Parts: sequence; C-alpha cells; structure tokens
Amino acid sequence: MTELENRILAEAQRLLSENLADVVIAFKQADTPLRPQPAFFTDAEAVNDLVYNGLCQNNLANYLTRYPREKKIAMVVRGCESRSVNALVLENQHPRENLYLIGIPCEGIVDWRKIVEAVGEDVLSVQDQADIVVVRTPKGEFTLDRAALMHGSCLRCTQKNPLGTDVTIGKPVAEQDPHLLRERVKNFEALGIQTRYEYFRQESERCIRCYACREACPMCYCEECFVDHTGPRWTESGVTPAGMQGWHIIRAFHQTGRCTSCGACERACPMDIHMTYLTDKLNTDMYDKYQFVAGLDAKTQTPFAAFNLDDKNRFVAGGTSK
Amino acid sequence: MDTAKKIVLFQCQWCLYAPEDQDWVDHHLPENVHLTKVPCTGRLDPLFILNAVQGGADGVMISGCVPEKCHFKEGNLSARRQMDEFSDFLNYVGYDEDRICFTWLDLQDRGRIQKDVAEFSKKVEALGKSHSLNTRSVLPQGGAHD
Amino acid sequence: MTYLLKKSEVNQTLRAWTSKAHVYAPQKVQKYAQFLPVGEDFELSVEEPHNTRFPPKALFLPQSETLLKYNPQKRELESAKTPDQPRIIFGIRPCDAKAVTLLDSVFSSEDNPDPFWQARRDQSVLVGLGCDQPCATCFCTSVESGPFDRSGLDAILTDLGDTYAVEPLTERGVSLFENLTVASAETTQTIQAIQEKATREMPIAFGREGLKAHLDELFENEIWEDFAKSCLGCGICTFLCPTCFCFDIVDEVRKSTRERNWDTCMFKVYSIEASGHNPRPSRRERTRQRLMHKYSYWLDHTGQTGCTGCGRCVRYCPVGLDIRAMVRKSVATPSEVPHVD
Amino acid sequence: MWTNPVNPNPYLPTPMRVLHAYYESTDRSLKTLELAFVNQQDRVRFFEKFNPGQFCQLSVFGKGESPLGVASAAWEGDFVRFTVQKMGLVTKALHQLQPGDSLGLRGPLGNGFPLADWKGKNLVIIGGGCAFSTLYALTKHVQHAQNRADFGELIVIYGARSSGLCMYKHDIQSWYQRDDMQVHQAIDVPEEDWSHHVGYVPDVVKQIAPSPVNSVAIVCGPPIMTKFTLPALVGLGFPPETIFTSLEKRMKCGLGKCGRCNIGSKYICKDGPVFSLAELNALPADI
Repeated sequence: MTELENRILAEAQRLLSENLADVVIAFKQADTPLRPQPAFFTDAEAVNDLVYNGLCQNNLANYLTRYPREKKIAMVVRGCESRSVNALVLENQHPRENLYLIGIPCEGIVDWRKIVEAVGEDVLSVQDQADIVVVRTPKGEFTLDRAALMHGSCLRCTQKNPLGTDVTIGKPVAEQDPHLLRERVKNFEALGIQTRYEYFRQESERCIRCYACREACPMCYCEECFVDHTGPRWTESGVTPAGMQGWHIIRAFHQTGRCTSCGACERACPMDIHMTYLTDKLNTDMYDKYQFVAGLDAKTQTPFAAFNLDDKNRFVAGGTSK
Repeated sequence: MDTAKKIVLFQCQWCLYAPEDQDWVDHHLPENVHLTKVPCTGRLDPLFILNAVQGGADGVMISGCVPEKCHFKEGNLSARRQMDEFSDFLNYVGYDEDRICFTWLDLQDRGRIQKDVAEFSKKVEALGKSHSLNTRSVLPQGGAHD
Repeated sequence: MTYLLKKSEVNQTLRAWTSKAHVYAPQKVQKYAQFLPVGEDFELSVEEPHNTRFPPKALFLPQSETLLKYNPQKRELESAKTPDQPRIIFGIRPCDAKAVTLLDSVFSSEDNPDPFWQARRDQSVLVGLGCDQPCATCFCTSVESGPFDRSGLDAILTDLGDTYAVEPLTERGVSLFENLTVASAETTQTIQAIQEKATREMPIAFGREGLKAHLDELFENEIWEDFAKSCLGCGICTFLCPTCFCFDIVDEVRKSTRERNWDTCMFKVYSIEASGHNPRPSRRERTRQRLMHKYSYWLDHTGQTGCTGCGRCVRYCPVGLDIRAMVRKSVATPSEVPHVD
Repeated sequence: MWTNPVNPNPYLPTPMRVLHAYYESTDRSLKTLELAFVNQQDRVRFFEKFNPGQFCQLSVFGKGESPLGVASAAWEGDFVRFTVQKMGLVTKALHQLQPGDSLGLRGPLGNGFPLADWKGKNLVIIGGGCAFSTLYALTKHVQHAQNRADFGELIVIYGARSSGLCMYKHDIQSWYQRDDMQVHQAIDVPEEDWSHHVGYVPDVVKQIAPSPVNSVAIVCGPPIMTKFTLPALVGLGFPPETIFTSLEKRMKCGLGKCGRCNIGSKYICKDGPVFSLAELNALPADI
C-alpha cells in the first residue's frame, strides 16, 4: 500500500468511525488487474480494500445521484471529479453540506488501452509508480513510461487539483496550460468541413448503442433519456447512421456548460469511439462566449440557464449568419 | 423538383405581425420550403433542427421575434444562446453553418419574410445539395406519417 | 483426416472462396478486430490470442435487422426477405461458435423457428480457429467448453507457426479444403498435444458443481446489491456477449419498416411495463437477471450454461466487474434456504 | 451452394379489419374492438389454435405492437374481441381506430387456460379491472351449450373501481337471469343505484367464500388485487394447484425469443400467460 493510499484509508476510517459519513466512495482492487472498481465503504473495518492509483478510471461523482439527499457521502475526488460534484450540487442533485470531499491532486489517469497496446491484452498485474508503470504479463515484465500512457483527457486537463474539498491529501501538482483543450478544437476545425464530417461519421459508425458513455457520465442522470422516449420517438433506435449520429450529437450537446472534460465517457466506450473532441468544442465555446468553465464552483449558473440582451446575435435580416 | 434544395422553416407563431405575411407563410411558401410552426423559438429543441438536417434539409431557417418583443417575454433570448451554439456545433461535426439561417422580425418588417425566404433559398441553392448528416431516408410518397 | 494450410496461402484461399460465397474473416477496425466481408483488398487479423471485440453472433443476429416493410401503395405489410447468400465464416473462435449453437435453441426452436436466423445458419460454414494461447480473461473450460471445442464448427484450425492444421468436421468443411497436403501421423500427434496442453493449462475459474441450485437459493441474497453497486447499467457486457440474444421491436416510421434491435436486461427501459410498473426496478435485479439467466435459467432450457467463457464482459467492463468473480463470490456465500410454506 | 427452406415470417401480422369499436367505460379509457379477418385462411388458422386465455399482439403500423388478451369465445362468431385500456403509444392508436380501419394481429399466442384439465370441475372466476377481458372470454366459452356440461358450477366474481368502469355491462346483467351460474359484481366505493357488492375483490371473495371442493379458481386483475386474492383463496382451502392466474409482462415477440418476459426459466409469452399458483411459487420473485 502506498503512503497516499494509507492516508486516504485513514481518513475514510476516521469519517466512518466518527459517523461523519454514511458511505465513503473510493476505489478497491477489482478482479481484473487493469481496472480498479468503484467501492462503497460503509464500515470502517472494510476500508482495508481501498486502493488508489492511476488506473482508477471512473468518475466517482457518477454515483452521487444514486443516493438520497439526506445521505452523508464522503468521496475521493480528483480535479475533474470535484468539478463534476460542483456541477451536480449546482443542479441540486445533492446538498453540499451532506458531502465530504477527500481531494487528491491528480497525476493523470493511466489509459488501460494504451497498456494493452504496448504489452497485449494479457496483463497479470500493474504497478503505478511515480514516472513509470510496471506491467507484469505472461510474456514477462514491462516498464512503461507513465507520461505516454496518460488518457487523452488528462493530457489536456486544466484542473488537476481538486476544488472546494474538505480535506486534500497529497501535494498539489502543477496545472497545465489551460489552452490545450482549445488547441485541439482549433486544430480539428482547421481540417475543413468535409474532413470533419468524415471523421464524425467514422467515429459514430462504430457505436453499438450500449450507452456506456451515458452511464459513465456523472451529468447524464436524467430519469428518461431522449433516446428511450417513445412518444414522440426522437431518434432511430437501431445501429443506423441517423440513430448513431443523432445520439452522439445530442448526447454531447446536452452536456453544454455541464461537461467537466473528465473523459469518463471515452474511457468507458467499448468501441474506442472518440467523444471528448465533441464536448471539448462545447466547453471551448462556453469559455470563449461566456467565460464559463463548468464546475469551478457550485454557484455560477451555466450559460444555458441564462441569457443576455447583448448575446452574440445572428438573428439578422436576410439570414446572414455570424 | 428533385434538384430543388429542401428548406425547413421553423416559424414562431407570433413573429409575423401582418396577417398577409402569415397567410403567405401558411399558404404560399415555395414548394421546397417545409413549414413547422412553433409556439415560440424558445420551444425549439436542438432535436428539431437535427431531425430536419438528418431528414435531408439543405437549409434550416428559423424565424422569431426580436428581443424584448417575445410573446413569452424571454423565450427568444434563451433560444438565441442555444441555437447559436447548436449551429456552431453542427458546423463542427460537418454541417455547414451557412445552411442555418436566423431571422428576427419586428412590427415594421411587413413583407420581409418573403424576401428572407427568397434570399436564403438563393443562398442554399448556391451551396448545393447537403450530404453531411443526411442520414434519414425521407418519407416515401403516401407513406405512413407520425 | 488432418490437412495442412500454409499461412501464406490463407489470403489466397479466402479470396478464392469469395467466388462461391460471402466470406467473413476478422479484420482490423481501428485498434481491434471485427468480422468483415473479405474483399479484394483485406488484411486478416487473427494475431491477437483471443476473439474479436464485437461478437460474431451479429453475423447471424444483426444488431439491427428489418423484419417487415410497410408498402404504402398496397397499404399492407410485407415480410423482409430472408438472406439467401451462402457464407463462409473464417477464424471464428470455438467459444463464439459454441454460442451460436446455444442460440440455435432459441431461434431454431421447432415450434417457432426464426426465418432470418435459420436462413443465415443454414447457409453458413464455420471455419474455427482453436486457441493455443487462451488469454487470462478466458474461461471456456469452466463452462463446458474449451479452447478447441468443436461445437458448431465445420472445420477447426490449429496454429502450427507458419501453417494451420485443418481438421474438417462436417461434409461442408471437407468440401472447402480440397487438394491440401495431408498431415503426417507425427504432425497429427503434435496437433493433439497442442490442443490438450491449451485445454489442460487453462485455470478453472469456478466450480460448476451444484452451482445452479445454489444460485437459485441466493435469489433474494444481498450479494446482488453488492455486485450492482458499482455497475454502471450500460449494455457492454450483454451487447458484446456471444450468447445474449434479447431484442426489441420498433417501427421506424420514416423508413416504413419494423425492425428489431438488440436490447439488454441491463437497461431500465427493458422491463418497464405500460402501467409504469417495473419488475426489475434497480440495478440489483438487473445484474441478477443477467447472471441468473446465464448460469441458471439456460440450464433449465438446454441443460447447458448460457455462457461460453469468451471473457468479453470481463475485458470491457468499464468498472472491472468480472463475472467469474461474481460466480465465485456467490459460491462462497452461504445460502439461507427460505422456508417453503 | 447451400439452399434452405424458407420459413414463414412469424413477426408478420395477419391483416385485420375493425368491425365494431365502442367505448366500454364511461371515462372512455376502455374501448372494445371487434376485429374480422381479411383473409379466410387466416381466420381458419386462428380458430384452429384458439383457446380462451390466449393473447394476441395487435399492431398499428408506425406505432408498434401491444399484447392484449382475447375477450371473445370462438362460438361467438368469426371475429375476435379485445378490450383496450388506453395506456401508451400503441393503445392510444388502437383507441383511434374506427370501423373499417385496418390493423395487424399476431396470434393466438401463449398457452391459454388448461380447459381439458378443468373438465368436471366447478369454476370460480375472479376478475378485476380490464384484466377481466380474458375471463369474459372464458365465461362465454363455458356458457355455450356445447361446453357447459363439461364443467360443474360456475361462479363469476368481477370487481371494478366504479360502476362506470364495469365492462360488458348488458351481457353481464343478463347473466343474473341464468340459472346455470352465479354472478357477483363489486365496486370499490358505494354509489347510488348500485345493488351489488361494495368492497375490494379479495374481501368480496372471502365474503362469498366459494367452496374449494372439486373447484378451480381463476384470478385475473391488477397486481395489487392478485396479490391479496391468491392468499385469500389459499385461506379458503384452495390448494395452489387449483388456483390459476394470468401474468402480464412487457412483451415484444410473443414467441419466446426476444427474452423480455423472462422469469426464471419461463417465458410468460410462450409458457404462459396462464400459470397455476403452484407454478408461480416455483418461480423466482421477479414479477
């Protein structure tokens, strides 16, 4: 157990034994070496299972909406998760006073797919060390450069340190250039409209409509999703271009001003579909147009919840856009 | 008929002040313009636009009331934010934003809708047929309706 | 009789088959392999020691399929055509082929055969590729199958380095591999040794002895709550599963068709009734349904487990839920047999 | 290279036409449709297999299909009757149908009531709400002169929330005149001019206390009614093997393929919808 894990564990035990939390949401080692599992500790004794490392790929804020409002929830949060929590609190999904955030400055999530690419699918164990990741396989042991294994979203992360936590464990880490997200969007926009569509078409074509992206996203908590609505039916239900493209466009658009760029959707996708390039665009626009970044606090309303007489106006005579 | 570019017009039912303008929209729109009336531009869901685009619309036109003259006070203002972003977003995934046109009509804009529709039609004509996001086969003649 | 097929000649063989049938073989899509039609220009991708990510059940039960069309002129419904093209499926792994035979019990049932499934089944020849190096997530030997299970296959290949050993298993299989070199007795022994070694060395993931009865007794147990806690409720495990077959039927008005799409018991909308009542309202019941269907209910229907141990659900679960571990934990949980009144 | 015999498409509905369509309840939530077959061979095929207790998938193209229990007996004529409660997309569309309109039907599906096993027995038919429709079919079947001698006593207990929601009013009214059966109707709360029972079905059953001797009880109703009626019958001494009920579930294919109506090792559409309480007790509590 690492020192960091020990400190999280101690905090979790304290919260549970002092009755400061009904549940501590963190990670435990799963039965497959590449993916630690979200864990829900309600008993100080059971916390020994707790793990924390770069392979913890889920956004734990996702589980917040499963609990009734009066539950006192303690949760391990990294930068993106703390932003998701803020966004959820803003949307009235849980009262902040019933939350206890154990912040962890994040070194970036190790993308298990990149490990698989490097060593093959058979992995016996993984050790996440400071700058390297040691992977044991039946073929032998591999030492990989951690930086090269980072998930795409983490490479562009603008908030590695958690925000508004009740306690922070670990040393703060240096934040990255906040323009990395914009750069990606601008590069994609420069590709030309045909190329952009072709890329979107190919990505959405692989969709199997398992909705893992939806279920992995903390902000997708609607009681009924638009794709499940039957009267009227908004999109085709099958794996048809209309259905798949419609799903990806609207799913992303529903996240406008809400998405915290955590990349959980992309990490959950079984078909390796790139999705964050869509939400990155929306996030960039929200910043450029309204200087808004989702989840920085739990008070500022999202741009779509408000409007201004001075908003950009393309409603002009003769249908001239822009 | 096959070559005429398909335009879907979403019209706020309050935006045309002159009865003859509404009459023109209701009964004399060019054949390639399909009308969908909405109670307010604020009622427009991105899905409306997307369904039009997926159904093969070569252009989408939205006509609404000018700021501060919305029948529902502020519907048009929140629509402006959303629709602006949505057309930016569609452009990002590959649907030319020039194919989406917004027009705000005021009390003195008598007869302007005709001009706007004509101008937009010309522009869409020049842009040609849109292929991106056109993924939903159109209704066969006499086919089942929703 | 066992034959030898040089790996360097595989592409050529597949291409030659295309003159008499549609040939499907695993090919790379992005970073994973998927069964795709063999064309002029194709690259076989069987290098990974395991099966394709998207299950080949889709070759028989496509994820979306038209069942009937509405003819607006005649104002009546017409059946969709059943496929009538002969097909050869090359490189299917034994777990996936066995899964197809399991699904036969559903779709080729005597009382109501599914014509679409039936047509595809009748016209397909399955050339399997045995797994000489099963992966860590595989557990076929734990569920009445094995890395060289012959169920459902017309021929099976064994990897011998630069050659495949071909064992035709049916007449259709024989007809595909004519004019090949016959393997020597010595080679045949080597093949057998490879097959036995692969089978023998696979660890047993869980014991099946009394499993069904035990699971049935655990129906109301809290372990399901435990499993469901981290479950996202997405459809990955069931959509990638080679034996999951549930589907939904919807009318696509704009296309004037009635279609069926894969569906999954993991979704809330799957079981919700018109009245709003949902017999499986939470992830607890849904997770239980998935596992119980495979490890208990299938046994009542076919006498076999409805899982072939392909390991896809284990490999791709975003929260690392492992069905093997779920079964193991169930086994370790003592059942409190309810009193029957 | 290889040929196959093409099976008929079991998902293809047979064309039907609406003969009569009328509201069954004063609040217009229940509508009865009597459907005629467009093709004679379909009619023959249907009645060869039909048995009270079975259901059909009615389909309105563009809306989808909805499983509905058959509410008529074969001897009533060349039509099939359904009573539709307006609930979702399809049932709403079914409510809009007028005489002469066309629609599709797949069926009969499911097992139906095990009439052969019930020969010589007294029947206690207990229904509530719109689920009474299949029991109406059963009663009509038993009432026919050719079938009546096959069974002993016939008791019908039918409850509805209010008198306005009582179905098949005129016909049921005429049953009181019959000497070969007993009818008990009940509504939940008292109403003026209501001369029958008032109260919930389980209580009415306890009050009437039908004898379990050489009897079978058939219960169809909303889940809450069934839940309390089954133990009431057990309390009256009915063994679980003699209590039958019809289950409802979300269904799609109706053929035991789509997996939706699975409970334990059973598919409600194929192995049901009629089960005895003994069979239900053996199923996991997943209903």
